[in-house]
Amino acid sequence: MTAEPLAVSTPKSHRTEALEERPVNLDGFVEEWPEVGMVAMDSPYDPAPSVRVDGGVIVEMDGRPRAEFDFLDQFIADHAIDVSVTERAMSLEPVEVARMLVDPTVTRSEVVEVAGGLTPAALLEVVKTMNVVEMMQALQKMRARRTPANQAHSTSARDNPVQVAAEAAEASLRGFRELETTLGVVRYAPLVAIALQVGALAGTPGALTQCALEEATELELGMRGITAYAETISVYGTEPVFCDGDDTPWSKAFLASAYASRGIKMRFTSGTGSEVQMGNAEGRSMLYLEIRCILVAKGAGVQGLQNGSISCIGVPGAVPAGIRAVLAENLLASTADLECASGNDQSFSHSDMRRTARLLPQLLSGTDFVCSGYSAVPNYDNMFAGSNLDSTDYDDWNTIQRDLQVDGALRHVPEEELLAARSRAARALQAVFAQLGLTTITDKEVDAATYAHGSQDLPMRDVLEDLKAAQSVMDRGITGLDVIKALETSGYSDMARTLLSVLRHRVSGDLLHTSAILTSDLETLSAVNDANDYAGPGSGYRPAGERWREMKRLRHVVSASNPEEEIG
Amino acid sequence: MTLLVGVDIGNSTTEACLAECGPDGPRYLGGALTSTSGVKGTADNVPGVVKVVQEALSAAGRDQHELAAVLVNEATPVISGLAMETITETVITESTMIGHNPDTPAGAGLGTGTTVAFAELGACAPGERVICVAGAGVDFEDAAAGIAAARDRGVEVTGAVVQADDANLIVNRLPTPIPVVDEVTLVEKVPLGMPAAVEVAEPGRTVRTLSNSYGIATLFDLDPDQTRLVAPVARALVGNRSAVVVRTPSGDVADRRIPAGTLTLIGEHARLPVGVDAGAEEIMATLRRVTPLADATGEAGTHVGGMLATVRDAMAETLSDTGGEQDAAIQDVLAVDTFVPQRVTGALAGEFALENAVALAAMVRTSRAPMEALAGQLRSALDVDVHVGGVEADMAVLGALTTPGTRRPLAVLDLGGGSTDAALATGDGEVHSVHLAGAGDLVTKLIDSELGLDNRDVAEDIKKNPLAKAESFFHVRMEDGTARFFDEPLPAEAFARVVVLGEGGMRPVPTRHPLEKVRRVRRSAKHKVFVVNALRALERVAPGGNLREIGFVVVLGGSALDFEIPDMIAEAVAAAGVVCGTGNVRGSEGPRNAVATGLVDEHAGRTR
Amino acid sequence: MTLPDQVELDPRRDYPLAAHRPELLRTPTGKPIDELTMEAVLSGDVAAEDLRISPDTLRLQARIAEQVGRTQLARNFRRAAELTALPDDLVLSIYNSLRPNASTKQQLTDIADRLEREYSATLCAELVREAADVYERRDILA
Amino acid sequence: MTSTEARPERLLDAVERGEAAVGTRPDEVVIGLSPAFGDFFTKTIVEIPHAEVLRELLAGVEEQGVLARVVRYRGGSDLAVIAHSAARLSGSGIGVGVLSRGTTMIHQKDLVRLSNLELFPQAPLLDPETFRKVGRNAARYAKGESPEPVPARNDYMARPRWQAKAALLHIKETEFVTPGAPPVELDVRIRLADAG
Repeated sequence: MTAEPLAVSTPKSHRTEALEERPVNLDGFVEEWPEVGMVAMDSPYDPAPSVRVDGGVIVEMDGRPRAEFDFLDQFIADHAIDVSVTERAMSLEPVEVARMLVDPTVTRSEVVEVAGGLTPAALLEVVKTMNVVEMMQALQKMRARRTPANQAHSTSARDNPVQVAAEAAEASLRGFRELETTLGVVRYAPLVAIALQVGALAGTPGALTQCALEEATELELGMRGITAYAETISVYGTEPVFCDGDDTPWSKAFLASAYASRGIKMRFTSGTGSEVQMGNAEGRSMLYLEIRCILVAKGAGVQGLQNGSISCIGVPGAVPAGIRAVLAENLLASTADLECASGNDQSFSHSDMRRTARLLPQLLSGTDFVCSGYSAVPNYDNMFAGSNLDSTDYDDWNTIQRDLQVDGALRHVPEEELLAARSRAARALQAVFAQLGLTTITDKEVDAATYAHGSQDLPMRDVLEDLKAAQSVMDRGITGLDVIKALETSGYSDMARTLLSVLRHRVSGDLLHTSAILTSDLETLSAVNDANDYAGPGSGYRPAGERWREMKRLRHVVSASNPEEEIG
Repeated sequence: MTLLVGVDIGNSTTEACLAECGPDGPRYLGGALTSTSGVKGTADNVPGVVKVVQEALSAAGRDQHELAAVLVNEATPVISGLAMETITETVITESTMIGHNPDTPAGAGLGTGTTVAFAELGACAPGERVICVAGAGVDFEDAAAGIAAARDRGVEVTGAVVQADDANLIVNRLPTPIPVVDEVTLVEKVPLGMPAAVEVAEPGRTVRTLSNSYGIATLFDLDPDQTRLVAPVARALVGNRSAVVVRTPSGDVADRRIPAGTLTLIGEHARLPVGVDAGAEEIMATLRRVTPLADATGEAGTHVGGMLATVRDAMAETLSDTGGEQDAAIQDVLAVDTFVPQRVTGALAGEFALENAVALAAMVRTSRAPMEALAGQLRSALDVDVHVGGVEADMAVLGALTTPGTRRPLAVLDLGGGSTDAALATGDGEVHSVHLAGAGDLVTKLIDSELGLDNRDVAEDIKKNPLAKAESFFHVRMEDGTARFFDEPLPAEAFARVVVLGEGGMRPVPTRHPLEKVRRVRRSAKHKVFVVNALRALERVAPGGNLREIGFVVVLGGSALDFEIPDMIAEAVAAAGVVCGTGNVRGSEGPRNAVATGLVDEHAGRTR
Repeated sequence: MTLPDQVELDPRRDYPLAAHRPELLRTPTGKPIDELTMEAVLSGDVAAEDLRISPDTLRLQARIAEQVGRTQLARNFRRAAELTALPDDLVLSIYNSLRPNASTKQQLTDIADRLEREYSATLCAELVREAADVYERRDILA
Repeated sequence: MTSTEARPERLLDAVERGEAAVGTRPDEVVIGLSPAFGDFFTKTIVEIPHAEVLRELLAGVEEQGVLARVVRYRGGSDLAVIAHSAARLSGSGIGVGVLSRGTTMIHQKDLVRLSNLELFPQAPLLDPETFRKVGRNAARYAKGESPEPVPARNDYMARPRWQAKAALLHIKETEFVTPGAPPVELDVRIRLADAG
């Protein structure tokens, strides 16, 4: 903080006045302050890369001898870095590794192997040599799964299960392969989690669901087969902040094994800016600390990571090159061979132009989940505190996909199909609640949920009765099996079969592999059987055939054969 | 030996009683309980019944194929509804008075003078007696300085009315205190240039002059006719710690009755209208005049009319599923007087008055239930014989008689959520039964509205649990005055609050009402519904309406588990020499499982 | 049944196992995965315990992960295989013990011993012992 | 934050009076200021002068007929620590902690530090009226009443606007921490700027 702050003056010209009115000026921007870590990725205080191996053990890393390792250093040195390649990998110049990342003729697995030997400081040096276009070029190769996908937030400001069911149906029909919910009133969780699951079944089959809660309840809903995966397992880049979060790399690694032991897919969460936000960045840049998080995730053996600043996006968003750093963290998660759910999931800017610019790197490169939470409801209903995109942005998204022929994993769906799915979801939930002896859902509510845009369009629920029912779900030990039976007995056989199939995948463990999703045919698609094979122009994933035909559809497209009409 | 299970499908719970029947009568093996799925008496009940049967079997370690038959009661659907109409409103005209009782008025005493805006104080002449009125945006330091300066000039500022919560802040900064009433949100509506009085009492005391009609008459020099007119103002200020009265040409405080529509009660011989605003007593008296009730309708466009129509429609819909003849007449109503906190019309400080209201419960019960459809589906779901039989009331009596220490004549009182049912078994085995509107749900509604909670979850919590006040992090004062200590600190959100002590632990009640008030409202709501209905029900089944003819009253149903309702009822009927208590079915089940037990008992008796 | 380490596995041919090698997959109760049918669910022959993963399956998946070069993921699957034997509340309580400033060194050592002795969970025990050492050095023991 | 517009400028004079002692009066609330409050920093994240913040907190307490003492916490910049320390110095056991950027918390001495009675985490949404209500509620807790918690407000667009500035303010405040230094008693005078 050297510069004198400029005196704030009232606008003088009409031009200035017009510019002052622009929404971008409602966003906050701050000067860099590298001494305390308020800097995106280019700090004189980040350590210089180094490594020394003795007897198969890393005894020095990034200038620190083993005796002085903090717990992240030690976990990374002992669990994340491949000791057999580290000295060779560290002998490469950062720019050489960067070139390997960009060069389509170097295969993804070659890069993964070399990167597996790099220390956090070395990985930072590599991405520091890259501009955003180079990073995007690298990301389209390094993404683990060949086919990109997308994740939705399906929440309700009133925790209304009927709304959540209808929204889940629409979201899965529009193409989301993972649906995430959370609550305003936590006690509502069991009902809303069931609603999310049932609703997802009424759209395109195979969308996996999760309910973000504190660890014990989240794990319990998962173990009961009411939810299918988990994500809100946070890790941090400095020891004091990790401890403030009441965890260590070892406790999180144990939790990762706990989820896998129940056959449940899981990924960690981290992001740039959290440490400086908590005032404990130890004078390191945001990206350096995030790289430590990525390597902790890798060392813990978890299959994936949600990163891209996430809930701290206002911090990198306010400093120079912050959004470049956010792209770099997504790239490095992919380079660490992890599934990457790449942010774009929190309210980011007042400016639509800036919202889009922040999105494009992930959308154009393609990631395992372009948004780790596209709000499938209007942002006022978003219980994750708002997302970068919401349900009013669908048509823009679909148009950008079509303009650039880039697959953002969503599609335009004619209204009749959406309404049919929403209605069926609400009806099925009505039947499941009745079968399980939970609260009543009226026909009026089914109707309202079908046509609603948000929770304000739905009648109020009897919260007391709902909360009692939610408690009874827990007390009576209701599981996914009970939901299957309820669906089957009420005549929703196809949905019952889909859910059984989803739960059966838990026995096979196929979904535990990196970047696993279920296709609409309920086949597992992961980085094992759908490994990214990008090798330059003409290779890798490109939307074509039926998928490209689907992407060409929009709400309004003038018919070529009869320009007085629009094609459906 | 045959293995039987009796199943009672109730409005909210489904209960099972498993027994082995041999030549020596039934041997009870256990029971189970679950929530009823769907509206009682419809095919939607099947999942609940299947569940409860399986649970009872597995608890007793028996297998489904051993089961000889399932006995189901004749479960007639009951649908009930609740509505509330506010029937009075308080209207203040010409901003005559302010009686909102702010938490912290300041400067005890009485001041009189002409109302003058704070900005005009400088223009007042020495010797003038004035009441200063300070609006929004006047800072407390400026207000104090302005008043002090005017007094220095000899202007007699004797009191003040201010918009912000600033009374103490102003008085603390004056050389000599004057009474100040604060938090008057609409202070700009106080008429200026009018004679007025401001009174503030010492903490813990209430105003004496402005709550007394003759006090006001003395201050404003009123004649007897004028005094008569201000009497409602004085009455409205009783009990307040602070008050303001402004004398305006035709200022008034009126207590108006709001037309709330008409309720038409249709008996077998008579059809009597009664205005809802006549109050509960009049409604119930009219009901007695038409008894037995055949139906009731309410005026369209009123809450009561809407509620009665909804109840009837819901029943019609339930019955239409079965193709049965539609038979949806209102069978009973219960009217209860209650209070609802309402904003006073014309008030300057957002005053609330406790307005009179009438709460009405109504119920429909049909004699024809789609039981055959239910039995058919049950048969295929469980693959076992299903017998529908036994009038619910008869079965309840049989079950209640397994309570140790009872004999005929015996009455059961089943206190449910939507209805209160009673049945009497006379010495000769005959059973009379009656079903009345109003039960647990109405109590919840009364608590909710009288405390202004607008949260049924909290109201239900208050209904079910004793109260306490968390006086520190390590102890609470229970509602009976005893202290209870804790080793672990209480949760932060409980600190300094009235809490309920429920099964799930301690939960704070989000209200500013003191514990005593909450308790009083809770007990009076229970009294108005359950004690009144218990007496009404027992009188209806008792021979000649004489309670003394009933020997024993056994209280059953969910509300029988309440911590105080059974005692309240016992106390009410004790005068008639009736033994009354909570049932203990089969000596072990408490007030639960009576009908299920009765079903088994009756079946065993018939086969023997 | 053959041990998971003896089965021939080729990720390209055999993954996903549910589609290509269902005969290898059994529930923890020993049912073949193909028996998890709707009919079985409706007749009550499938319980919640049947919808869990077995230790053998986790070890098969660990081998697939190893063959595609994901050593850490494989190791996680092998630790998970050990944890399948632990009841849910014990899993959660060990997790809580591993939080910072939550346990003494002795408590962590006892947990590791118990994991090894009662559940033959040697990999998990190793993780807990390692944590105990690091926590001591970094001063985050209770 | 329109409410600040018409206010005359006020200045905060705070004179240190030695190490703060535990109070004995049951009718007091202690207000704990962060290390740089009214010192290096003069206003909150939304530019409400610290003199106004403290004046409103004190007025809220005084209006309830309760006494207030003001201390400066020097040993840390963590809000929970500051508020809890104030509560432990308070004769009533009730304390208020306030950070330079405006984030505020009501605490009680017997609570664990990480808990609180009321927390106002979104500094950009705290206006003078809210500070008055915080003071009022703290005083009511001290009197053993059951105040309704001051309604929490939320705005999801606060993140893009304020998140980074809040982090900067926090870090800067932390630079003024004197590790291990005990809290000191403050004599506080708030006066109009033009009154000298």
